[in-house]
Amino acid sequence: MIDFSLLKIELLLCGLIAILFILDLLFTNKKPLHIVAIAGTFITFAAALFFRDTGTTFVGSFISDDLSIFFKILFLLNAFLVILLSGDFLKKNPLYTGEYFILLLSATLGMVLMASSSELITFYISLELMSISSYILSAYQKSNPRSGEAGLKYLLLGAMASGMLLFGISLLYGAAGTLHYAEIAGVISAHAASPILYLAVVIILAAMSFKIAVVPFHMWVPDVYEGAPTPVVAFFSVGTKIAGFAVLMRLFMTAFVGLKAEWGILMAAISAITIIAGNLLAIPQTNIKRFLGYSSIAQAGYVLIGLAMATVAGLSATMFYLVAYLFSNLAGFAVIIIVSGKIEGDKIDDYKGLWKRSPILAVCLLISFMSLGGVPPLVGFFGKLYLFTSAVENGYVWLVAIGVLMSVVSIYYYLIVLKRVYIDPPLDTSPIRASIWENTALGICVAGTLIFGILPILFFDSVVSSVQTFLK
Amino acid sequence: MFELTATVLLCPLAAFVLITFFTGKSEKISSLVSMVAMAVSLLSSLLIFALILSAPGDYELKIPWINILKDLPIEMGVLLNPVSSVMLMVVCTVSLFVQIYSVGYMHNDEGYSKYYSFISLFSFSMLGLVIANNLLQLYIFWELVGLCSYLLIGHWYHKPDAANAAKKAFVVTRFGDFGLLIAVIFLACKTGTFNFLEIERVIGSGILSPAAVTAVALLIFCGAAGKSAQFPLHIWLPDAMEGPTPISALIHAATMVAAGVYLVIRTYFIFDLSGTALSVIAIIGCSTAFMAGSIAIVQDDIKKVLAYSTISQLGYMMLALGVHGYTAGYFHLITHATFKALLFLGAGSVIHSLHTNNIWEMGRLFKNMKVTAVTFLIGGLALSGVYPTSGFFSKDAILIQTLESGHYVLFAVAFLTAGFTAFYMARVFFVVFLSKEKFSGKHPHESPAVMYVPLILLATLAVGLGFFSEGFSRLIFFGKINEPEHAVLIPLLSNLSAIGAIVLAWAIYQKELISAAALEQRFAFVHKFLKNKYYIDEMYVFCVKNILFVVSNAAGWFDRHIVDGAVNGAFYLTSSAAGALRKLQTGMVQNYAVGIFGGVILLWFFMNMMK
Amino acid sequence: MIAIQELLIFNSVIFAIGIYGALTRRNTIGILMSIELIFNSACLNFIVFGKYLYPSLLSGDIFVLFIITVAAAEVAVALALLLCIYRNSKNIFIEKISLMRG
Amino acid sequence: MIVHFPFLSAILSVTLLGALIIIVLPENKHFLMKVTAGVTGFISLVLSLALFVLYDRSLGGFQFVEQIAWLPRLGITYQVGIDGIGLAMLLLTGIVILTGVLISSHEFKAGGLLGATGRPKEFYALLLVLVAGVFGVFMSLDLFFFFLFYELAVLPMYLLIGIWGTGKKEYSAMKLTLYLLLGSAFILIGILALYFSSGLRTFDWLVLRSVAFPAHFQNIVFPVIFVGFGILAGLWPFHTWSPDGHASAPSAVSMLHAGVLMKLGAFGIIRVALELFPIGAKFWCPILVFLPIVNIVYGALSAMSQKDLKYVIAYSSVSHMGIVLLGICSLNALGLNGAVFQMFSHGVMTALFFALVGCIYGRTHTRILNEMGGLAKLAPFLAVAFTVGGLASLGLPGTSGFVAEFLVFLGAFKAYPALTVIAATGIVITAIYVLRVVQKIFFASLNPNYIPEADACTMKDQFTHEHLEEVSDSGHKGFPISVSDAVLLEKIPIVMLMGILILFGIWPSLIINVINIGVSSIVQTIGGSL
Repeated sequence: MIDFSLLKIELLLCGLIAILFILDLLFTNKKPLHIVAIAGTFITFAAALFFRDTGTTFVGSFISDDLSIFFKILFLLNAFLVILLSGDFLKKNPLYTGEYFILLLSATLGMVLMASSSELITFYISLELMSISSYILSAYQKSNPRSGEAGLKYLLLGAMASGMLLFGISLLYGAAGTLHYAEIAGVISAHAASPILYLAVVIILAAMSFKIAVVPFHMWVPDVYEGAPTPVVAFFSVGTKIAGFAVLMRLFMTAFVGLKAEWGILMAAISAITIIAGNLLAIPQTNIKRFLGYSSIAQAGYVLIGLAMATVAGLSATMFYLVAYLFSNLAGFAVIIIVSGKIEGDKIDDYKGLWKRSPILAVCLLISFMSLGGVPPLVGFFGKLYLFTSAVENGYVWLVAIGVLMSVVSIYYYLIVLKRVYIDPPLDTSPIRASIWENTALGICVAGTLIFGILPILFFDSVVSSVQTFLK
Repeated sequence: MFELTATVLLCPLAAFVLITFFTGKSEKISSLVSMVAMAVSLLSSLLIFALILSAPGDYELKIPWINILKDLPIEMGVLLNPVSSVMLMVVCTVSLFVQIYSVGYMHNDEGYSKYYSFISLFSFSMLGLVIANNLLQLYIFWELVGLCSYLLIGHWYHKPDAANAAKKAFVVTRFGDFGLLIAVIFLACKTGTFNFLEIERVIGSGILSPAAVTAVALLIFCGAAGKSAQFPLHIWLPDAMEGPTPISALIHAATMVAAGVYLVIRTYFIFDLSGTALSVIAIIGCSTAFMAGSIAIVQDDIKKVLAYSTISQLGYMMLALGVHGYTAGYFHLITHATFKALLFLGAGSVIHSLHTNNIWEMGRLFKNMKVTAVTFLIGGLALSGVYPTSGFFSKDAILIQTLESGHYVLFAVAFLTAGFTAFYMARVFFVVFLSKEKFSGKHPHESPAVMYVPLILLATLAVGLGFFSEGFSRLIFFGKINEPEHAVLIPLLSNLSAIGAIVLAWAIYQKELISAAALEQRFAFVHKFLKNKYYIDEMYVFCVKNILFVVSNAAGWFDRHIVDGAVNGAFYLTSSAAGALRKLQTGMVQNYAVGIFGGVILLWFFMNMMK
Repeated sequence: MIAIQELLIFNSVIFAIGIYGALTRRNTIGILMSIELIFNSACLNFIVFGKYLYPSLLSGDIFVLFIITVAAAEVAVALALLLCIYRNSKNIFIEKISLMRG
Repeated sequence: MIVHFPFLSAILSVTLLGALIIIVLPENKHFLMKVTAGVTGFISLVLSLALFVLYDRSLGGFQFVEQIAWLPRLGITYQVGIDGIGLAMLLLTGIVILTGVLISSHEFKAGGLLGATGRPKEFYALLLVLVAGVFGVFMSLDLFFFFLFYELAVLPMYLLIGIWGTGKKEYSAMKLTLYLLLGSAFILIGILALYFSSGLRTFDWLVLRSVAFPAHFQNIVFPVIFVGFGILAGLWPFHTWSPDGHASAPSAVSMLHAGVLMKLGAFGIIRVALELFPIGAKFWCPILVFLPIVNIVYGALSAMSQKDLKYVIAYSSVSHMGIVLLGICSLNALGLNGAVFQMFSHGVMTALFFALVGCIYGRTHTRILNEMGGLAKLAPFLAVAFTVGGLASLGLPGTSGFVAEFLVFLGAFKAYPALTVIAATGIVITAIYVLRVVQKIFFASLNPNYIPEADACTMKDQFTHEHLEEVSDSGHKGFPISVSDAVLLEKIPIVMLMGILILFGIWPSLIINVINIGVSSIVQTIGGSL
């Protein structure tokens, strides 16, 4: 039987997409679309907060549990915030407004499904739903060669990764004879693992590493971030990454849980390299979006630490950090979206004297960057703290040492940007103002960064308990 | 008795506070406050002395200061005994006379009130030093008198020479203080107390090895040498003459510079245990006396002559202490305080009227300044050790003691130095007061009464004190009373030599029977050597320039370029690593794909490796 | 009947050729074709496994259907993008499409 | 008697509230901002004084403890309390913030040092946030909050130096921030190790203190924490952030930084490293003691070779912090008392110095020593104050510097006699450079670049604000500058600081009695002297 009650959020999203589609066809005035999108996403978001049915359906290929609900809330929040922030961009690129929302929401739908899939076909389809939508979104500004290039690069590399993923899944299928996570786990625990299984695991890990953008699978990130429209970048810098982690968490903690020792060390190695390379590469950047791309690579490296531990503490730390990342990163992007909407530039030098032009934006950027850099009492610090504690607990002191040292480096490059913002004189003193929607989004992000930083207790316990039930 | 001590101590302090914070605007009131305070102190100290005299002994008062450890109490306190009570009197007397004198000397000076406040502070510090019952307190006041010396030498701070001299005085004495500080800490750690009497008791029980005792004694002497301007730390004292002349009389002749000697006297129980330390003191004292005495012969600046003479006499005191002449050394300290203060004040009187320090720009002042000349003469005779002045008694006691202790070489040198002393004093006297006029356009006049009355009083003391020598030796002694031997030969010889030297000086400088220039020509090398003060200053300059500054510049350079270079290097390394990594990001999709597929292969190998 | 190993080796060779092509073709369309080879090697794997090891299971075959569909969609998007780029820069050589780097 | 009023939280909230009020004040109400900052500083000082008075000396230990569960799952509690050592530091912080605010409020006037940059609102807000962090560290009894406040104290420094600094301020600010964050990275690792190996999953300092960690663990973690905090305390060779940082920072920031922030490092070593790892301390201190020795002597030598006034003071801070660290390494009651007292004394002294440097720089527009000279004539008050500070710095009896240095040397001599003798040479070198500086600035003949204020009227028309700016970057350009003595707003804080130096020099027991309560419990933990 198909239990539709578990699919409320997905159905709502589909409905929203359909409504937008119809409205787009019916009306030439695209303005209401934005409102509808905002309202619809918010309703879905609220629904995700409200409906907490758990269970499985579609013959076990769709699962709704605390974990998936948690991630869904994040995806919807992400979509909601990005849609709030898209107004200015759409005003300037009004040609395909309907399509923009539809693609954005279908990518969100892909993410939502990814978090719930417990079977490889479902997972693959939802992954592609998210990916293909993202490709198109990246190339949204058709006339801008950079946007097109970003889309093409994303697509080609994404397709290669997908192909690889498929090859890995096929090997897994050969080795295990099933596509359900739980059954794979059963097979692995029953038999000694064959090399082919190991190969499958490695390939799948690599393919997912592409999605979460960790070294050396990260190289698409800076180019795509630079070329793609800023709201879109904000969207998938958070969404895609969280979706990737959601899948990694479910897949590796259920299907491959028997091989924990092997992939744990692999992930630890990847995270170490990522933290080092990502942080170093961010230093010489001159483009703010590219800069944030590298910074997000480094952040992914940190998140991977928790996953590599494969313990309750590690997974809860990962989830907590993802929340932290969502708020902090989106806060940063919100500022960039607002600023780049006014000054038509992505150079870091364009941010000179932002303090004088808009103190609020400057403070928000400061909070965002300091949180990303792991400075107390902001939420990023707690995220890092939990990650590091879980790593120390498992004996990965070297990893923590690297993480801590490189977070000093990360402060360095964040300060390079903040130096422009606060210390350098402005090139142009005209004040920068944001629309109400943009301010709302920014406010939510900054509030999240601050409140969850000061009172992490607000949701930390629920994270831990959801991980505990998940691991049972 | 301790109430009196409090009066002695607190009056000058109160004066300092009053002048600094309240009466600074009014010069008259300031000087009055200061002098009244000093007079009260003097009276109290006389009373204390009378009380001590009636019942000699150690009277101690302890006040806890810092409580950290039970077994190492840190206290302030008072120790009254004959030694300290005599010193109290000396300090109060000289200080009061100098203050009275300064009313005239510093008249119309810009920093008049400041001068009096510092002099009060100095008196307070010096008195605190004298009555200290423990080493720490002594060290504290020791540093404070150093500070006052610094401030008063630098009274005319706008003169670069004065500012330099002040700095030099402080820094050079600090070198000595360093030794004293180590000694204090060492003793405190080993004996568990700072208190003199207790240290004496503990050390007496033989807790320290002989080597440790010698080390401590030498470290203490190090401090004493700095303050009392013993070779090789004497270089600051001649420069200190940049300060006002009354200050030279008070601090750099009578009291502070004698503090080193006083310190050795206070801690004599340590020195007594170490023959090595005593020999070192004797040798250094003697060589200082000789060296300074010989330099004084060729000085042209009247205050410089007196300064070297002071160094020389302090050397005598140290020599006395080094040859177990405890009483003799201390007595010389006291007599020296009077006649040297007298000489300085006399010199000040001359300088005040002529506005020059150079003796070759003076001459025949006897005619204009009778009182000054006569008192100066008395002081000079006392310094030369001519009977019946006080200098005669104290200096001959030292000579006798040296001979008796069997240090014949030291005796010979000290004897020769006594001759030098007489010669240079006579030289100064003849050139300044008797020889023909060498100034023009100036009208020297006798100083006002506030200046010459102290001269007369001091001159009386300089003559009269000698007759107390026997009583003194019965009051102050170490171990057993050192009955002065009534040797006749040595006093006779020394007096004869002194008179001989005076006659020689008379012949050269008054009658010009022997040409000074010819002598200089004849002994050009010696003259140059003396004129350049044995090249010791040059040696210091060389050391400071080539060692200290080089080292400090090296440290500065090392810090900027090596330590900081490493920091900047790490930064550079990080940025260049980032730059190198950045090159991998070529912008070509296929290179990125190589990353992806290569990554898979790497992961696979890594996984197999870890398995 | 052909042994499963031979078939798997064949598939792997196709996979390898696909990767090689994707890494070396200058023409973007060539790269897309190579990627298609990668996809198809995976499809073949599913079919081979289904046929030889799990004849009773259908999930492998179903997966193949989905892969074909998705691949088609992906290629459609890719070609559209390429067209767009061609319009902008009259070029479909991949090494020329590298405005952004570093 | 324990008064049931949350004094400690009150201090924290007052400073944060002050910052908040300043933020919401309208942009142009400069005077109100200054007043708010001043009042905040004053209240916090009064509260610290109240604590100082109310602290029950007979009871000892931690008093005024407040506790609120924060994140029980992770064992994080908001827990503050104060012992003798913390009390001294609290008092110091109160003094320095008040004086710092007063000094900078004068500098914000038009044409003043900070006047050119302006933005008093942000300045004071950041300053107060920083101070809240400092207060927090001194009173935290939970390592997590300890660390949190520590970071809060360190980070505003970047902006404070970067925006209101002078010279190569961006380089200095960045270097300082990165260095200190590197230090806090070490500390974080140490704290995490502590958290896990205790097996209690708690950050509660009081609980952790009662845990006896295995010796080998202590031996591994102790140096990590020591170096981590040592970086902030200016431990050689991790000190180079300090000269650059201090030289670039505006006076009030230098005052706070050298006066209080560097003490956080030493305080952290005592609180975390020493008290939690007594065995590690016993093992490492005889080895690590070489670094403070280098600090003292090398810092003093470097100070001697400097040409820039602020660098001299900054290197002297390095040297003096060496004395603090030496006292800590001696691990006995005398040394530790001396170390804490030196922290207090050096804090006041260096605050005085930097305040004065600010005053002097504001008048001469140069910090190069050779370009000054003879200023005592024009600014006698500054000369006296600087001399008093210098004398405290060279450890002259009668100033608190002497008591502190003496106690440290006394304690250190018990533990390491030979090394202490080497360290004590520092006092001679200090005398040399301090007097050299005093002489170069104030004594000797007046530099022709400066004229009394009365003579300046005639030159006013040629001497405009542009000249001032031009001059301030690269010394003089031949314009005679009129120099006046300190004004009232400068005099008050300077007199306060001088008075404290002398008061505690004469009556050290006043505060040592309190410090000793804290120290004796540490000495008990360590188990006697070496």
